[in-house]
Amino acid sequence: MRDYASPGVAIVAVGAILVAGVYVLAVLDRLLGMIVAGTSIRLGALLAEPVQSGALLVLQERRTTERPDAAGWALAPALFGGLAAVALAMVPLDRDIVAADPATGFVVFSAAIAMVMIAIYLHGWSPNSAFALHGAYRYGAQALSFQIPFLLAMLATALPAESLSIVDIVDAQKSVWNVVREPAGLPLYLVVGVAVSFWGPLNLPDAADLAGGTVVEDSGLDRLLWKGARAAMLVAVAAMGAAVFLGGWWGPWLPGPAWVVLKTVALLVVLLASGHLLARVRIEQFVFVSWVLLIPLALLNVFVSGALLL
Amino acid sequence: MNGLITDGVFWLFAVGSVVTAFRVFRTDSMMRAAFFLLASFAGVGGILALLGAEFLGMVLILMMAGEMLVMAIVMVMFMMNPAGLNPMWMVHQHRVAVVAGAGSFLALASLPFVVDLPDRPAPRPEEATAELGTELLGGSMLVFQTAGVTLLSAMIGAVVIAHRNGRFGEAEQGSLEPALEPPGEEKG
Amino acid sequence: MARAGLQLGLKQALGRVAAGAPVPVFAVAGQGAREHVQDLRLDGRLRLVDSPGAAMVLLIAGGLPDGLAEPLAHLHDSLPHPRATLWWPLGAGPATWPQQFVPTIETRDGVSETLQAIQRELLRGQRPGEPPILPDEDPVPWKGVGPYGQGGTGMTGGTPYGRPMAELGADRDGLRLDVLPLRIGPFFPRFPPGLTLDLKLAGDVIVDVAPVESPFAGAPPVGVCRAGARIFVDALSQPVPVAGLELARAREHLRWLADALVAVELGSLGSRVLRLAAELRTSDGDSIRTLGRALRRTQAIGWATNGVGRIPAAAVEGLGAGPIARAAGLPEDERTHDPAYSGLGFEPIVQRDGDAAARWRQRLGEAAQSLELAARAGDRRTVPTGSVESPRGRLDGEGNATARFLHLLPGVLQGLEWGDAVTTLVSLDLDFEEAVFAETARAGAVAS
Amino acid sequence: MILLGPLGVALAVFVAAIGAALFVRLSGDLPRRPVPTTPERTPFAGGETPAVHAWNRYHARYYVMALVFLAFDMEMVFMYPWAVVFVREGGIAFVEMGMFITVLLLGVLYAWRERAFNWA
Repeated sequence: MRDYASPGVAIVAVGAILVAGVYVLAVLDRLLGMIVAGTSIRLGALLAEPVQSGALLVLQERRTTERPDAAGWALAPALFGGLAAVALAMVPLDRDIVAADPATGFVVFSAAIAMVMIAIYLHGWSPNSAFALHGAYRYGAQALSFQIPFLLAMLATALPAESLSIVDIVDAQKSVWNVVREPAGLPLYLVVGVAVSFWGPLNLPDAADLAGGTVVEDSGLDRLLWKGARAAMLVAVAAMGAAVFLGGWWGPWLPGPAWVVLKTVALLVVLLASGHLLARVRIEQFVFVSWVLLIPLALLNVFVSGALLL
Repeated sequence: MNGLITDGVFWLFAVGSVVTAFRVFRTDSMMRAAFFLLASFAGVGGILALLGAEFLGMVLILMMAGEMLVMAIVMVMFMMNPAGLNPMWMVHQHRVAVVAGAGSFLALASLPFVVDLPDRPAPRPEEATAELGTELLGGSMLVFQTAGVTLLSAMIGAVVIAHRNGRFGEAEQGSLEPALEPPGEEKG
Repeated sequence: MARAGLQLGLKQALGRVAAGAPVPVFAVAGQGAREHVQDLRLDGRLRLVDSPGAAMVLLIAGGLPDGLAEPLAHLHDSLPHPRATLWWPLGAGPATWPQQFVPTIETRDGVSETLQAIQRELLRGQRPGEPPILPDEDPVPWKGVGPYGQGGTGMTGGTPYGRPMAELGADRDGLRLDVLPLRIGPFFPRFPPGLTLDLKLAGDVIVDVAPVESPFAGAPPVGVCRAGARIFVDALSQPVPVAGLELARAREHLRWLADALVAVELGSLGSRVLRLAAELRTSDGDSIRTLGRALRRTQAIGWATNGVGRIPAAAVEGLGAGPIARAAGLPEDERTHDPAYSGLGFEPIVQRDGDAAARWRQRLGEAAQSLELAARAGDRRTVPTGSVESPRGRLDGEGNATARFLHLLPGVLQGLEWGDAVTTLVSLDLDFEEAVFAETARAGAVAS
Repeated sequence: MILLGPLGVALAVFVAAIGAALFVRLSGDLPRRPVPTTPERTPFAGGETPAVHAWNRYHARYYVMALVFLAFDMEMVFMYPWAVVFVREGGIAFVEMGMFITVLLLGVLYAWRERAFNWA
């Protein structure tokens, strides 16, 4: 039987890490924005802002539209958050510190990523509002395009481990990290990671040209939960990237969990920076590039890393 | 205690699957129908995982998420009143459907009673995946390559049937419209 | 009882924390307010949001012509509770204020401080949230009609829940699917203030579009002319310093760029550009060239705009469409006729492609060129000839480039995906305000 | 829970997160507030009101790509077990997968040439 924590401990731990991760992400994102904008940075305000804005959203009332799909609207952010939590639960902090390490952890993570598209489509569909609906369909196109490169980019990391368990995959990176073994793996994973939580250049469903897209009708807690779930997903993607590509807990001097946190934050900075340094991609272009460039590249990556192993 | 929880989770998945599957036909909204079906499949995936087929269960959920999204998109695209703003009846040929459904349920449900099931413990999940891999890869190439060619024909078929503006121009150009009385009129 | 007390206590505690948050503001820019509203982006004490759902305060800046009262009321009612409205007159008279909004708050000292005070009072319960303005009436009576009282009959008939459903329409793809009629504006954040479009969308592609006559155009001015456009309107009737005119042009182009960057999700870079625009000097040519390189690296001039919204030169020839025409390769520029520019070595910059990327490059190039001209101009003054090259093209008493270009808009936008359509619209830099004041200037000149 | 193992824990985390989110959302609705008026419930369109419901037979311009995806997605079912036994099986697995993928890439190539990845 594989490693896992007791359910109560797992729920509390994942919840705490999730909230902390979302907070760190909010601060980092704002900090990067300020650096790019060239504004002077006041540390106190920077650290307090996410909490203050969150409290403000709690106090605002929820909005509704003329004839929404109320159940779908309620479920979408919760589902998104639940998927982010499951994805995060798969990431080991150390060889024996992990919320859950199923033998098919890899597939569980992928399934969570796949279900995200349902959550976002549902969220865009539910308010019965034109901009939200366009956002939902854009994410449909985006998700169906990045799904396969994403699975393939991750799959290559399972080859050396001969296992679909995340702990085994990290364990197999003791001597060489996967980022070295698979030259195209991490860049592909990062591109797709940005797409999964639709950040920055791939923020197509909640884009500025749709005045917020799927989130356009949300206010108050709806907005807070949605933004929170989206940030949590990005944290989960970064953490998983750190585990399967950057060797997870492996590293000199520091204890394992510290390395995981460091690597996750490093990946987060890269993912967030893309949001401030790259213009939004056009959806048609993204679909085309995904199929014609990213999928063949991902397949090639699987083969090269496979050939290197033999 | 453990057995009780496992049983509880099983019944949760089982009843949930049946209820959501039933809801597929009793909702007015195409989007809800598609996602109820997804929920039903997710329940089946959960049961598979409970039975020790972890990989199959998870892969089922992974696949169905994409599949049901495509289904929702296509259903909303082509069905009248896709959001069910006006009430409607999702079932056609009601009586035939009831008979066929009840019949296939009974046939499938009788299987455990007529088949001689093996009486050995299931392999551990990680071994199950590896066994599946060996089964697919080992011995004969036929399994894999048949699957490959089947999927290729599915892809080409989908493009040929669904796509209109290919590299040789519009699909209707020079083609014959099916007419009530032959010969058809040339279009385009 | 205890639960209610706990709730109240929690609410108060949260209110104290939330009071310090940047105020989420949905800003409506009327006449004379565009730059002021834009500059609010640089203020860390508030946050401009794209939809009323995200806002706490509705900020109405500048003068608003008649005919906008109802859209404004709809916006107001779309804000979640607790909400407030703030009027920032910026020189507009009280007569322009829509009467439904009384009682309202006018700015006292700084607008940011006022906004913060409003937020604090709202969150602490010291100020009641504003009730809805519009009466609680359904647009179409529907309750109790149809088999379930939902207002509809059959599969797609009637007005279920108060609205009909979209109907089938032809499409370039040959499929007969629904065409969604949609009217967007006049306060859609990516559109220039006052632009309303009647759209027909098949999926996310525009099959038909018609601009609705803007309440901003054709009506007499209700506020003061905004600072950035002032000098160009003045140049119609009186000599103005070339250096000042060119500096204003560069500034206008940069201000346009700041908005355009927000539309491609580069808001933080947009803030940097905005700050550069506010403090622009004739020696800043290098900053603009650096900016151009940054825009290419960020792919704002690149994958976001390349090949989008191509407008051929033939379509805009003789229209005086300014940067739009020059981006398509037409060297049309009123400044070539102005004797004040003759000794400055002025030569219009042109691009070839005529797409959105070309228009971005064009405006950047013109901004840099304007700074050079301003540096060389000394104390030269323009000669009023009845027409001026504004940052948007030829400006004369009849109107501006936007007014003349508007009828081409359907041809440009048809067949574009929504995102591409917005990119195209943003790259056109439409402006309804300029023409209003140009007409007034002409009327004033005739009267005197 | 012990019998359910790590997947059971994942399920517990999933259910707990969804439950927490729904609970927070519901508790935000207390105390009950007056029902919003019709104008308060207008979907956003820049100040204008919509003429029809936004829900419509939406022309997803990428429907051909979606169909190609369905086929390509199935390939992943075969890839996972393959990845696990790859090192064990060695060269034969490499060759088999090579052929499999080449066949599938032919499909992508065909769809690309037929412009199936462009907006219909």
